[in-house]
Amino acid sequence: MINDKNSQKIVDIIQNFARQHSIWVLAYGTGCGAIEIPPTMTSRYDAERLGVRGAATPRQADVLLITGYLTTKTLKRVIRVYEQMQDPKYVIGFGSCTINGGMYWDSYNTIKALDRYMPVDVYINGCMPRPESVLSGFAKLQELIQAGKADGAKKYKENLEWYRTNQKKVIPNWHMPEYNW
Amino acid sequence: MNMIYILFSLMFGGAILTFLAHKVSGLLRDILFVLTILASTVLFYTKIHTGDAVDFSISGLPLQWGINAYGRIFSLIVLGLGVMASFYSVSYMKGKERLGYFYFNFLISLISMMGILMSHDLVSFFIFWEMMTWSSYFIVIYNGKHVQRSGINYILFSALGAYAMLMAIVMVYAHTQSLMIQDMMQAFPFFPVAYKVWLPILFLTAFGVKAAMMPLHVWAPDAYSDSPMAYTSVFSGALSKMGIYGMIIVFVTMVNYLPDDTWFRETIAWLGAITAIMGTLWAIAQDDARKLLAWSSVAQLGYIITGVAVGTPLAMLSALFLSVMHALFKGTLFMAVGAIEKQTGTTKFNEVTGLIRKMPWTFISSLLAIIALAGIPPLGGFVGKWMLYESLINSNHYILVIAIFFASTSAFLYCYKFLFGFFLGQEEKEWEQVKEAPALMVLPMLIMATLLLVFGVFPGIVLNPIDLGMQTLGFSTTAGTFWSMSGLFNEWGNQVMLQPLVYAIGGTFLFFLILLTVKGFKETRYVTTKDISSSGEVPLEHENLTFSEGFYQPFLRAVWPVMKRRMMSYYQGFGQGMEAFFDYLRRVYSGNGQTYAIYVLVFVVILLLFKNSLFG
Amino acid sequence: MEEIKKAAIEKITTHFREVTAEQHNGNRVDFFIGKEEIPAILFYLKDEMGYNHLSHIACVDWLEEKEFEIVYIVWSYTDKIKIFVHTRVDRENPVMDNVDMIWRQANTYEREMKEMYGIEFTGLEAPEEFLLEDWEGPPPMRRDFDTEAYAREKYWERPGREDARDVRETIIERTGEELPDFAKKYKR
Amino acid sequence: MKEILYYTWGAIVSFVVAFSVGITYMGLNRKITARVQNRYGPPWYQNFIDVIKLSSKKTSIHHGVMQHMGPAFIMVTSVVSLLVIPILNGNKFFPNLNFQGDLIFLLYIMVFGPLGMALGAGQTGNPNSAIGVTRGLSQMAGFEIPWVMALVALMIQYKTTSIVDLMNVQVESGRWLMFSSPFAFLAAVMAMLGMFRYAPFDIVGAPQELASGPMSENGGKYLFVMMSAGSVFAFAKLTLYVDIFMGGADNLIILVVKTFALYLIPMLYGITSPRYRTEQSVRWFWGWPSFFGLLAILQAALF
Repeated sequence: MINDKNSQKIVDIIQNFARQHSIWVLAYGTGCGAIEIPPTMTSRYDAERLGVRGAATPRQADVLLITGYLTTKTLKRVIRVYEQMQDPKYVIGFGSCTINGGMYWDSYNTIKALDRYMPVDVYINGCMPRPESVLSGFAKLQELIQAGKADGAKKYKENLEWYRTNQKKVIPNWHMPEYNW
Repeated sequence: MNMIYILFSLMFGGAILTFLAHKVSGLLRDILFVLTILASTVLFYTKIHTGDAVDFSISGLPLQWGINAYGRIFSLIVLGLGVMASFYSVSYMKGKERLGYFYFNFLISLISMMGILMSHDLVSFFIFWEMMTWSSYFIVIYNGKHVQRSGINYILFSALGAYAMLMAIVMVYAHTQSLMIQDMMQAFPFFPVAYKVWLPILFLTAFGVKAAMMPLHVWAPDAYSDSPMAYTSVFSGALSKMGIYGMIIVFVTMVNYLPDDTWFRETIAWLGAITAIMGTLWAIAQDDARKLLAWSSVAQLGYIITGVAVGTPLAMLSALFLSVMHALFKGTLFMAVGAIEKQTGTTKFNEVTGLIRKMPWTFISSLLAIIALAGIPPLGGFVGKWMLYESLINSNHYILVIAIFFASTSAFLYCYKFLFGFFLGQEEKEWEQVKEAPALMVLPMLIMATLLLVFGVFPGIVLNPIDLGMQTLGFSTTAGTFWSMSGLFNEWGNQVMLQPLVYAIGGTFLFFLILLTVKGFKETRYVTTKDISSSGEVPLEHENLTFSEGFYQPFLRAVWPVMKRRMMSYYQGFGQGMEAFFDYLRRVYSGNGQTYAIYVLVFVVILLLFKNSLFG
Repeated sequence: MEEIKKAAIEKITTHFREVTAEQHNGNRVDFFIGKEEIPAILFYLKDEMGYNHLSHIACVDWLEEKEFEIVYIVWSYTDKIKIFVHTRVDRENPVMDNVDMIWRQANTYEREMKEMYGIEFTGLEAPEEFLLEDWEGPPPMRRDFDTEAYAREKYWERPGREDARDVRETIIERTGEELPDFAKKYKR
Repeated sequence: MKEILYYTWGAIVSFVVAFSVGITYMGLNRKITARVQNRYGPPWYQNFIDVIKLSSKKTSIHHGVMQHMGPAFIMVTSVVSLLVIPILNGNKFFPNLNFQGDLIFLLYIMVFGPLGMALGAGQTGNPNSAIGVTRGLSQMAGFEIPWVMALVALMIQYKTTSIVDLMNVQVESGRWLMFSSPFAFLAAVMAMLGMFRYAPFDIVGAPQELASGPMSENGGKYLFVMMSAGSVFAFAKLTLYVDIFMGGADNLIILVVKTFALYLIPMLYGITSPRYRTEQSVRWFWGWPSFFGLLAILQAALF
């Protein structure tokens, strides 16, 4: 029954709807952006009405929210966390530091473009982005999920070699469990 | 020649032959050891029937050995556990020293337990009792100098018990001029009141020591944990049950006839409950598996004592059923600890973790045993607990049932600690080479664990013999009364409810297990225990993140007011006080002749002064 | 306050010969001393004068003078005085005695300085990596380390920022402020 | 054979009912919490979406057999308690396996699942899981005391250990046990606060310090089964309370009304409370709730 094309379509619609409206966020609070998450979640902006909710561990999370600059030391952990998340998973880059390095453009240990190392589905720019922009970022992600275009995880899986080369360039001492989905 | 003689000569002969064979060859000794127990078990169950008895006399004392249905319940424990433990110990003790000594004492303690069950007179009962004490004492101190202290504790308390029993026997003999237990039972209602009160107290002291009843339990944790694990399964599983065996006789024959017996029953029942609570709390605080299980044994015996003391037919039934179950699960658990000790060399929770994939069979058997210990359906422990609660509620023991329930709930804490400490947690590189224990050690555990499951689903298998035994003790048959009508165990063995519930449990479990397995089968993958979500940090190979220090610190902080007073310190205080007192008394014997002369003079003067009142 | 400061200076100068003192406003006193005397003076400050609290150990890179300046800042709870003890070490061969037997927490600062400036502390405990993980370049806080060039070489840069103005240029334009000499190097 | 089918049917129907009601309650909990915090909050069906999303997760990981079986263990508890607890008066529509002594059976089967899940959590090797489990077990040792006291009071007063008997008592006398044994009800409700693990007793899975505790390594299908089991179990517990103290229910609507009224207690208490440490919560349960339990026993013994 599942193999039938039409019913598969219906299942897909339902699943996409569920994925769209239930977004469990693992806020990886790097940099200064972490302070923008509490107002986003609490009474004033209330992200929970969009189905956005905090997840405590990567195993339960759908979205990895990277809130600011990433030093190479942190990048290693973030990659690790990303690989521990379960499919389907999405990444939101938050703040200009993740886009082009922001004010840390000449720092000796801060990466300047997150999407070289991880597949980013949505970028939210600004330094810092206000909660409104965070919410619009979530809305954009929902749009992408609905359209089936939020396929960062698939990209990561297919181009793992390329990502690994980039990652290993900035992280010389690579001792991590293999990621072989 | 009577079969009972043959049984005892077979066992004694086997023991001596095993001891001698040790000098010849290790293999011969092992074979003889196992064969002795196997042969006597077969002989006991095929040739000796309920009601068999032999009369004989030694220098004019008429003695009688025989077996009744009540003794048979306990012979089930002794011989069953004996057979399992014998196979186990052959493998466990391999390569250790003084094995002739160990096997000899092992066999002697089995013989003496059988002797206790088969003695129909108080003299042979006492002799076998002492044999049991001494043989087990010799095994407790088998491990060398560092366990001397536990051995001394054990033998001191046992001696206290033995004196109490001896005194009681003399009292009985003085009054009835007979040493038969049967005569004592019949004569008891006609004893003077002082006898009626003191006899049970004396006997209960003797039996309470063996059953590790509060406040006579202080020897038990040390002695259980310090003897070799192969014997501890028998020690805790069967030998402690001899105390229960005696206790039940005391309660059935004596306490029933006490003028106003409620205080007596209540006191012992409460002692049992306090034993259960304190044993549980102390078990939670332990960091060594052997100590944990030892305290847990004390706690479990507390339930049984409560059941015995409450004394309604259902309570008695539950106490006997729990005795059998306790022998099974505690035997399994001690054997599992022994297996781990053999394979890794340690029994501390914080030293060894993550053995589940290395020792799967040990894990499965200890899992089943732990579920039974915790009293979770569908395993055997639940049936016993259920009957205990029912009986307590039906006999209006409000607070007692809560005390028992508290002990039983808190038991989950140490149950989890046991399983988690050894088998779960992160797999360590240090224990990568650990292999499953030898088949001879695993098989007995597995058999006993399976029996727990079988007895949990078909409790009638055990309840029927127990019911027969209780009829010997004067209870009317319990089949067909309220509790068997309850729907849980209707008509022993043909349960109405328990089996559907077991099917429901099994069915649901299987259904969801299959669901979990089939759903996304290809996309499910096993990851090592190092691959955990700890903020993206990868633990290095030598880093072990397992949580094993201070496991129940918050809980222990909450119960600490109860635990800070230890019984042992009272005994130590008592001992020091006695030492000081005798030290003071010693001054009387100054060694000076003139002082002694003054003593004699004073004595004569006192005699003269009170001549009239003393001799008049 | 002034008396206490005077007394402290007097005590130190009589006790240690090659020390120069410098008074500042407020509760601060500076001493300049050779690097061999550092443990001695810190011991003296702690044990004899009650400067129990080590606030900080700082390092200044005097590139032009080819020296590192290490500053120990200690504080007395009773006197309420901050004492700065300055010393200089050779930049080519920066070796220093470690003082974690006086204050255990000195270890943290020393490890940081070892990583960031490359100063070797004799007998430093736990010498594995501290803040920088897998660092392969030169000590990054040294002034001759060109962080921009390093970042450009190591981290991929998103194109499109080349014509973006430096925030400092905006400041100069707006306020007419002159950039200090050392900062001119970084001007785009 | 016919009987097995009959009970299986009952199990499936009651499971579906319990699942939907339980999940709705969880969603309403989130909504009401949001309203109390002056937020708009998620829609009431949010937890349905969450469950569907969890079930549609493509990949999942496990650390070994015990973790794989953990959710199945906890499901056993939920389903078997549903089977044993009578859902409606007179077993209409939902055939149940209730029997004399089922209260004691329930007390023990209720820990079967948590213990199995605890074993699964232990196998993950995550220290947070084990810490959460020890906290959960300690807290359980706390709240079981007033809960058992309340039950023992009722059992002694009515000389029965069967839920159906207790329900019949209420139906015959026309008085809910909630009113005739108020202290037992108080103790039991206070114990219920711990059973639901909402604040102030949510230290078990405190996300801020333990990363959701025992569940921190479970995702995807495992979390899906656990969440479903949790909601089913929540409904089962509420039904048990309604059966014992509120006279059961004649039809589903009354049952839903009664259970929701009961559910409001832990929910509202939780929204307005901070969090207790483990030993604090254990001592809390051994304080006033146990005192009320003792009063209940006194009442049962004296009157």
